[in-house]
Amino acid sequence: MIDKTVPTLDAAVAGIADGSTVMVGGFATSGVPLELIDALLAQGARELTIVSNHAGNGDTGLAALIAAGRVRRIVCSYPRHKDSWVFDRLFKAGRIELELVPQGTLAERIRAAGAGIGAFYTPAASGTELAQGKETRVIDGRAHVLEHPLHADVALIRADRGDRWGNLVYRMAGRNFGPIMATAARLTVAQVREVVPLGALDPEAIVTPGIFVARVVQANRADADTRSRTAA
Amino acid sequence: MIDKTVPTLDAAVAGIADGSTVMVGGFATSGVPLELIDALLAQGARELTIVSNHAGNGDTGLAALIAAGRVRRIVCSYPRHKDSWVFDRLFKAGRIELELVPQGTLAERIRAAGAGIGAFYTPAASGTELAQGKETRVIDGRAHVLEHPLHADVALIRADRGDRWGNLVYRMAGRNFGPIMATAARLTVAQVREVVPLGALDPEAIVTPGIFVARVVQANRADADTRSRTAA
Amino acid sequence: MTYDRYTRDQMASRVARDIPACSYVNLGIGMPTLVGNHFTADREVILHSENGLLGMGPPAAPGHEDPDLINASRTPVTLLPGGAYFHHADSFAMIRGGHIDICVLGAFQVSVAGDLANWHTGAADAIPAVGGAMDLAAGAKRVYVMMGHLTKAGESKIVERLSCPVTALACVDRIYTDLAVIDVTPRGLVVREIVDGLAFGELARLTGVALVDGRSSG
Amino acid sequence: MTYDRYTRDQMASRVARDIPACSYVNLGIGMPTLVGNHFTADREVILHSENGLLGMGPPAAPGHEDPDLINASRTPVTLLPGGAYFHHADSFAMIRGGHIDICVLGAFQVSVAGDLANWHTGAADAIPAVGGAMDLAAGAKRVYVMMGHLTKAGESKIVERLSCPVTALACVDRIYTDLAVIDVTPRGLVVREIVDGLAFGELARLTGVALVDGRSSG
Repeated sequence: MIDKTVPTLDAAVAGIADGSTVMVGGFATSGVPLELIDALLAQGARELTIVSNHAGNGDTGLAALIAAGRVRRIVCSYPRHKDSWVFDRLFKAGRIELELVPQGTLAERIRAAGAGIGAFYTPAASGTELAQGKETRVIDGRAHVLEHPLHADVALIRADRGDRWGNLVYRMAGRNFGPIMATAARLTVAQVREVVPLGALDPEAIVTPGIFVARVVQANRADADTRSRTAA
Repeated sequence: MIDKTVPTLDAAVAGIADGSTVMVGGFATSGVPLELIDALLAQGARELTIVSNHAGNGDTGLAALIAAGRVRRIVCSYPRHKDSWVFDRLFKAGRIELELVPQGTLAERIRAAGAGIGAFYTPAASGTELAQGKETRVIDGRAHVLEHPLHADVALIRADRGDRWGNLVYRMAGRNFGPIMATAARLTVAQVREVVPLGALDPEAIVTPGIFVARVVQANRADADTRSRTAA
Repeated sequence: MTYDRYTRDQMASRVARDIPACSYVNLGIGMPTLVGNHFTADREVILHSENGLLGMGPPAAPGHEDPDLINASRTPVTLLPGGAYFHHADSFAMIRGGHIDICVLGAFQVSVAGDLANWHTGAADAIPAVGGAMDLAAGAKRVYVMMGHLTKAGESKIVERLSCPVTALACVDRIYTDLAVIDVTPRGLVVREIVDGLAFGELARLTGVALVDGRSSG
Repeated sequence: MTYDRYTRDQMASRVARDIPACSYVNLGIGMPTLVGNHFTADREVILHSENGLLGMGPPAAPGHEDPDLINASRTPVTLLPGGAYFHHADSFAMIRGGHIDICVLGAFQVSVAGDLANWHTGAADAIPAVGGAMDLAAGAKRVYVMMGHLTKAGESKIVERLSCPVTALACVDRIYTDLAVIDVTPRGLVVREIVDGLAFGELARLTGVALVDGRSSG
């Protein structure tokens, strides 16, 4: 029997190796797998490359992981924010590398990795600093930039509900990068508000089919202070 | 007020010009916009290029349109079937052109058109007849073929329910090419089993957001013999 | 000669007036979000937010904020009946695929050719952040810019050539400033409207690039 | 020397036995669909159909067919609890992206290098149709072929070089025929199993290409 649920957050992040590329879902306050990031911090993996839209805010979550010196490099679209002081400090000190990617190109590169696309041409960033050194091509009279897929070893995402096959549905704008990151990583770990019985999710409304998910762990916001708990 | 519903099938296909490229959704018996195809036949547009997975089956729908000599060229993955006699006859007589595209490449080229991707590299068809004359590139040690987007003037698709903003949900495997064709055409026309009030579709489960849809017409299978009827 | 600059709300109202009913519109971070306050419900302008919303409604009422329902500026918002959620690749497919009718963006500079600079001041110690700016500028059918006409130092933000890093080339269709409304056209920058009390010649002097007076042509 | 060829059902059962529990599997049009009859429910092999189904169940019971619920072979089917529907681009993203563990395909020919021909006989008057064959052959993690060992004319379908048009190069991992089970490996074609009563030498003679006897190594 397929059962992708794992009982604890520790089990959910077990085996993530030093040097891994880890995608982290979420956009600002929405859809952030905060409990999984905390578990990764406790797990101890180092020299990570993080792929995420932001570079951490405040002092928790991704910012805490960065502050602990675990992140060597970050690939994101929007690192700067009024509360991105942790990243700002390390970046200015030359202690973290940044690959800045336009948000739509970031999303499409992640999708391309999951979809087995070798590379693609996009008009975004054409003629800008962010296209420097990249191959370009004029298609239908318009300049395009060649972009390559972004693969990951691990994706940490947050969904609303999940089942033992790994099927997921999200909540509102919390969906954001979760569905595409799930397709692009060798090991996708989803924290969900609720594990539901197989068949409880409407097959017309499943956003991430279980084929993309390796581990599902129940983690409620209310339980953010206890990293280990049993899945339903 | 936005109201994309139109009262009749005739109104749904009004203005489709001779020489148009028309995408037609459906896979075998599922999700075929049969009533819209019948309406297009009655509407009279000629010299069409059809983009569809099949080239018509039996004597109805796409096969009838082809039999009436309206189709100059077809782009599809699977024209041959035991009941594809209409296409077979015209193809062997040299009266219809065929561009054969692997099914996944067909889907991705349609998606690329909708997503503004200038071109993409896929490993599918590499080293085969269907890649002849196409640019190739080795990426990460693997041969890839460069493929270009497939745009259309019109998409005719079938969904299950729709609202006046053009939001759509589908039914089972009837979804197939509908959601991607909707994004790739300048004029997307959806026939639905039922028009529902705005807000009746779950925003978490809408498959095609209304931005991709220009016209929605109610057409029940039971009404296939009457081409004109009033939307609810 | 005395004149009052347009306030930010006047600018937002002016932009809103130019957006046809039933348009699909993305409002960029900062000043452009104010435009959303000036649509009347009967016009049904449908707002897109690149973090995965179509049919975005007004900001959430105090006490009804939901951390999972925010716009791209991180403001808690609402969703209208008829709205939909989708993931980031689908959201930017809408943008890149040319499905957004109008995008309203803030800017540091716009050139006479319609080149846009709005993602990075270019300052050596600034941490760069781009977000969706390049995708929006390259992808929307029409790009409108909202910005102050002059920098705090009094320099024109409408320039012959950008000195700030480029966001996208030849993408801006119309510029709304606190002094004027200006179209970017093949025959140059055409002034459509100037604040009361400011003469065309003075606007041209402040701007420092060639302007065409297009006010008579509507 | 007498031997009985494997029946189609025996072949299907043999393939099913090699598919680990919890695998994601696509069964191609024709003979491979028979494999689906040989999974037991407790193993939870999850079937993918490229027309947009994951978690496909058995064929629909007579009288319960639904034209909107068919597999890629156009057979009315069912969906298991836990199954999901998706569109064609997402479906082929699963295939092309390497998410399908095993794909079982029919074939006209397989070469010693694992090149596959299964979409077109190459006959001049044949109407070509490719469907998802090229995407599946190029995308699945492992490609298994099920076919008769010999053509009706008695020629081997396992060949040094394909004479039929290529579907994908170097893609086949294992071949199941009515005479044998053969792995495609860097050291050549390795025979894992032969029908009772057929000697290795006779199989090699019928096949006409170099074969390695790998039966002792399991």
